[in-house]
Amino acid sequence: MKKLPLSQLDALFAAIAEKRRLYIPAGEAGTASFTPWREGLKLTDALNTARSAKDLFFPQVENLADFKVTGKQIQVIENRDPAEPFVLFGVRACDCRSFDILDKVFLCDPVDTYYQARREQGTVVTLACTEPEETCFCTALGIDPTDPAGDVTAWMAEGFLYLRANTARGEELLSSLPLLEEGEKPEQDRSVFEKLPLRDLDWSAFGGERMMERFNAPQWASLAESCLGCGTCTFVCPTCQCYDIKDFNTGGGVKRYRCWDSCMYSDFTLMSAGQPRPTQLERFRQRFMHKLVYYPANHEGEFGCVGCGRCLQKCPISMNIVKVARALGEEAKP
Amino acid sequence: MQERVKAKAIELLESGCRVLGWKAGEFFYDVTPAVFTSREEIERDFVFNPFCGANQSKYLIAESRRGGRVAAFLKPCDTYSFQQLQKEHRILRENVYAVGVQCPGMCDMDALRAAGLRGVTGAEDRGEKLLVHTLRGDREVDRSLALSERCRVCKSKKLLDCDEMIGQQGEELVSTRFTEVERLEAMTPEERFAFWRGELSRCIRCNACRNVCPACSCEKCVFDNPASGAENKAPASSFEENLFHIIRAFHVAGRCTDCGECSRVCPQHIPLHLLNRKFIKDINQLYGPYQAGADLETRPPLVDFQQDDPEPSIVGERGTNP
Amino acid sequence: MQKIGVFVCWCGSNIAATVDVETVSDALAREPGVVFSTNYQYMCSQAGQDMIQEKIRELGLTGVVICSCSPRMHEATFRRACEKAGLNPYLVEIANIREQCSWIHKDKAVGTEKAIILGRAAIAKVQLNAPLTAGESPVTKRALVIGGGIAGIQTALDIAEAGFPVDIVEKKPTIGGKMTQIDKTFPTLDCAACILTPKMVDAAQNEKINIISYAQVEEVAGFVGNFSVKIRKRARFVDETKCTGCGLCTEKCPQKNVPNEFNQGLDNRRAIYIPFAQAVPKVATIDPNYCTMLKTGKCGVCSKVCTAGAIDYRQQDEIIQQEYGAIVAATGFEPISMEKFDEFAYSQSPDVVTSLEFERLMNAAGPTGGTLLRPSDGKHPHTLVFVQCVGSRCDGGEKGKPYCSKICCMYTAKHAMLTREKYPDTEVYVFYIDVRTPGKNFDEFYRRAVEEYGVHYVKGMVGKVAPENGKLKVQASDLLGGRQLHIDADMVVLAAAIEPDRSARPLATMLTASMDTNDFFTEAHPKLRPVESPTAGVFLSGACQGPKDIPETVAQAGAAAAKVIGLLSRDHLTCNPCVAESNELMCNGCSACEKVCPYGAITYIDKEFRGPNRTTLVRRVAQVNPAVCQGCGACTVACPSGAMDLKGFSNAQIMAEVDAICK
Amino acid sequence: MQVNQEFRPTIAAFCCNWCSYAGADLAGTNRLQYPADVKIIRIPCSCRLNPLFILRAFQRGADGVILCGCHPGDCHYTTGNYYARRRMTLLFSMLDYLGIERERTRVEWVSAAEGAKFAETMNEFVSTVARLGENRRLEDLRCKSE
Repeated sequence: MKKLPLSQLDALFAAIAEKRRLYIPAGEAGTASFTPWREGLKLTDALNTARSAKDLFFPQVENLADFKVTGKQIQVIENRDPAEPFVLFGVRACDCRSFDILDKVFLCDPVDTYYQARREQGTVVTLACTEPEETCFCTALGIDPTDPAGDVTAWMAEGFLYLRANTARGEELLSSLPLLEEGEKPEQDRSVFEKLPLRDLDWSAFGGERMMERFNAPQWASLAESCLGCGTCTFVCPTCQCYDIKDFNTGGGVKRYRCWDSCMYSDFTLMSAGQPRPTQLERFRQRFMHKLVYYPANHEGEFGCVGCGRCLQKCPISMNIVKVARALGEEAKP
Repeated sequence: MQERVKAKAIELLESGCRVLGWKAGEFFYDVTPAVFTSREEIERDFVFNPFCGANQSKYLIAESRRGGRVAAFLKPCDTYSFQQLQKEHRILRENVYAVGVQCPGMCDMDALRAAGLRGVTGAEDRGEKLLVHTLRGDREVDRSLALSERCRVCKSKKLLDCDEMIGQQGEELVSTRFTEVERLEAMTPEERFAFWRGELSRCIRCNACRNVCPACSCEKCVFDNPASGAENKAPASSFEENLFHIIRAFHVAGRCTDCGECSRVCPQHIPLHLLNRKFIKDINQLYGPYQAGADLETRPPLVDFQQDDPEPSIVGERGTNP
Repeated sequence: MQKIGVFVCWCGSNIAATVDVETVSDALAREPGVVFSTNYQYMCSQAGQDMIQEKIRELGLTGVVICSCSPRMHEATFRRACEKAGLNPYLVEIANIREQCSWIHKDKAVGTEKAIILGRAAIAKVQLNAPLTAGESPVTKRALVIGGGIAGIQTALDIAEAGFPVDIVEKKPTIGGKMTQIDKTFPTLDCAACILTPKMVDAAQNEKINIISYAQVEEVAGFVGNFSVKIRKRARFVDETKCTGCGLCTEKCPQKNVPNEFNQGLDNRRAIYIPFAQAVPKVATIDPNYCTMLKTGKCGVCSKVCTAGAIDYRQQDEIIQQEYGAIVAATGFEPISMEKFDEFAYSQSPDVVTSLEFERLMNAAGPTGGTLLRPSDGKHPHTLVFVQCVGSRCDGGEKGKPYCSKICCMYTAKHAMLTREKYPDTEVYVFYIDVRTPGKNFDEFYRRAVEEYGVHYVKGMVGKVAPENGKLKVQASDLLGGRQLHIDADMVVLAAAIEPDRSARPLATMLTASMDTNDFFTEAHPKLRPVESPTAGVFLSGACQGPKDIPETVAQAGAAAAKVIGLLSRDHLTCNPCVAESNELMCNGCSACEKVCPYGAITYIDKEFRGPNRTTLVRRVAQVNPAVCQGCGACTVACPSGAMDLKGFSNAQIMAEVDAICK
Repeated sequence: MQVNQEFRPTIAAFCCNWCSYAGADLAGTNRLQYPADVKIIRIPCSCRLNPLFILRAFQRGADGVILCGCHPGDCHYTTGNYYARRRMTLLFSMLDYLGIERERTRVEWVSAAEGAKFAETMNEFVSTVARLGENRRLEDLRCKSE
């Protein structure tokens, strides 16, 4: 394990940024985001960014191809945003777990090469949590916020930054950096995590097993009734992975891009034959069924939620996965 | 207040109404709008606390068309939206039993978080104070600290068009709500441009502002409609800065009651209300005071005119600080 | 797939001199969707049109773009030509490369480049053009004239003359209007009754004209060619078909103290009355506010004396529902109330009268039998003061009207002249701001009053009138003489401003016809369409459109009739196909479009829609009546959802042009 | 400010069919010159101009947008330009508030008889916009042709 006085954090960042782009969580609580590091940029004091770290691998908008029209000729131009090596510092345990979930979707056959390119170029430095929010429930999903995964795990304690490489890529990063000394991190006080109000969420009613029972649960109607159909939950969610492909007519051609879609939107998976989920109830249900039933059914019981709590904080009407879990979980109890 | 509202909810339910109210959540603050149809539900889940700030009038568009009567608890500012939506024939008034609830200002979790409170697991309403429970122990804070922006500059405590009231009827207030608009107007164009670029470029086009807005209740939004030619689904390039938010504000100009929901729900904390307030301020100055939703009769300023209205060149003539 | 033909016109050298037409047609040939592009010397010539038609037939063109002069010049020509070749005329677009390009640029390269861009914009638009068909709506061949004054009578007579049935709705018991109250007319001084009453009789006897008196319009639905009108005919408690107009009842009625409105309340009539001897219809009417029988059930004298048995105390209001093709508003005017002009002591002294009252005092059929006597003591007045512009041309408008009432200068001159003629022993003063006499023989008339009749015209306003010892102390300024005048007058006559009849405002609402701030009806165009309302099928006759004298009123009445005849002589109306259209699936029913529509073309219906999962939902949605819509597009911008769009100038079409231009 | 001699602005001019479009035609008939940068789009009435079209023009690379309509009181449809006037006043004020150069937008009432005024207005507007330079604040980079 390496260590570095926190007073030298800026120097460390500068050293990383010398060779590759470095993103760190910066900004005020509520709007903090992963921001390209520049001289003087400070780490946010917020626990987490408003949008998740998935943006760096799966950005909200991404160019796919251009079609240039000259007279009656159409030329297809590959227009991939170039992937360059980068380091993502300060990813929390929850967001880090979300990469595993996204990998299972985008890196399985057929591989999403746009995602893959970024994934291969990115080195993830996670940061252990010490001050959780009341909305945190990663522990209820088997994640240890004090010992996150990633290529490198970082801890901040007693004036030092401790770093541990978990992968070859992590080793490579650490070995390239100056200023680091050997050191062991002190034992962390975990008592605050024991006080988290959502730590004991019961997920036993979910998983791939009881699909139709959950699908037909009567509770969906009252859960969905006040949903506004905005995309906030999906856009702040680290594991939402749906996208749409759109064409933008520039006048001189077409720019084809993909962008995040939201199952909350009325045109979600709209096809020429119509909308397979015509009501908000069905779209609302889709979101939670996907995370809590379909995804586990396809991925050995792993849930599509990492307990980051963003949807709890951001939903305009305070409807969220925890309330869904409670309502449907209650039902399932004998 | 909680007990009176709850008792009224039960009474109205038993008189045959469905009741639009608030359902308790995990914490004190995460209440969800809900329609109650049984006494058990109300007794178990119904809450009315300082965090019940969302404007529920928009739900009445659908609820008033569902058959039967629906009862709703509306704060003064909600009643303006309620009346505006009637004016636009969206809410069927005869199917709504409106209970006006006088309001001391509503709290906002984001305001508490901005005040540095973290890990808030609960709170107790103690009148002027709020006792906040956190993961690291309890803290007592002034209720004013927790008030949302719109409540700090509340424009009216008047309850409009209610079938009944809980609490006293209030008055229109002298509000300082245009101060921030004035501050921006006083800037140079470059500063204003930088300010708005900074704010609007955070937009993730989640549409929360639009979907929560009572005025934005179009059957189909132009920005969602591929046939409109103006559709744009994602924050690609500068579409939100240059089109979406300007047109959205324009579409609700003269109809926006300044309820402030757009800013409340924005996950990126963009002060969208400052766009709407600019229109309101301009309308008041150029065409005479107008408050959307204040009555059912007055023609909204954008579907009205006077022969001697000022010319558009007034924008240049009056300078940056009108 | 679109097959667009582009035809670039040289217009001789008008275009070709500053636009390289060859380059333009070549460049446009390469645009998406274009299958043919050429240029020609005179595209509008027969040879040019033949070429367009030939290419439409040969290539099966789906759209045509003509780069030529302004569409205001030849759009119709080219549309017709294309239509003859089987292409819908609305699939033709014009790129204006003459007036808006070749003629305003000198540099050929610049002109050519711009012409290409304008051509591209037209191509982009025509790609989105839809074939439009002008709809037709039938015309009900019957006209309604609202108001039975000289304006309404003349309009009705002229329409009837052309063979169309016409109804006159008059709110008073008789037609005739204000002109019946007038004694002599300027500038000829012929007797008003002598020229009006024969017209009233003509109207009554014309079998095409149906007079519905003592009645008011209650509801108007429909649109041009197809109005449906509900008329309330008030109970007059006398059977019109039986009453012979003998007048016996009006002599026997014991209720004698009813102010006689025909004489401006200067004398009294009975509770059952015929307004005046030449009334049309000449039937009695019971005034329910004064009739003892109707109020208390005790009396019945009229019933007893009526040999025709026409009295019917139980008569009810009658509702008449009728269809019309055209409606003429001829609601006329009334003098404004003198309430706010206390400086003239109108309410303090009966000897201060309005001009219309003076008119009755001078009239042989009036309360004094035509002898000028002071209302207060019935004595002959020796000094008369006429005050002009009372309530006219008032700035600020709180007290009076901002406009000039137009007729006062002339009738005051008439009154002054008549007074001096009949009573040479009188002194007559006229106080004026300006004397306005812009009419045929008007100025001569005024000068006769001054020069031949010795009327004292004083430029200046009367400041105060104070009744004192049977006299009226008039305090006034003489602006030209630069002095204050004090006149002891016997009578003061106020030339009260005129305003639209009070019934006009609610009527305008029913007709969705627009009004100005003074409640005069607005014309469709102040210069070019002065007798039409902007609402199609509604026409304006007389003073309801603005202050007018009799000849002007009659002229306008005739003009309105001509417009009505033009409309009614058609079996069908062809509608402008470039009208607004509401997409019901997107309509919110919010009424914004309806509010900005100047024509009342938008109505709402509750319509059932299929929702998801076999549900249904009733929503309020806008509907545009294509026969009424004129295609301005105000509604399309008021509509936030874009449900309202304009055919021929759709959102998508305009944005396509924008894109092409800004590319 | 440095004036770029080479810069030619793109101007979209929306003209109502009855007055201003005819006024533009009259300018042409009288051979009154104004820069080719102005491209006219014919609309039935000034009230047909949706603010969306203006922003669209800027998005697509317009440097200035001008609306011409009948003089207030002379609208062919009686009231259209009154509505247009309110809409444009508020929109322009909003653009100003957002820091967009207010000289890039303009409304001018031009009758069918005012060919000279039309040409004059366009000359003046083009030079004003040319002085401001390229519209960078409202453009959409996707529409930049390379």
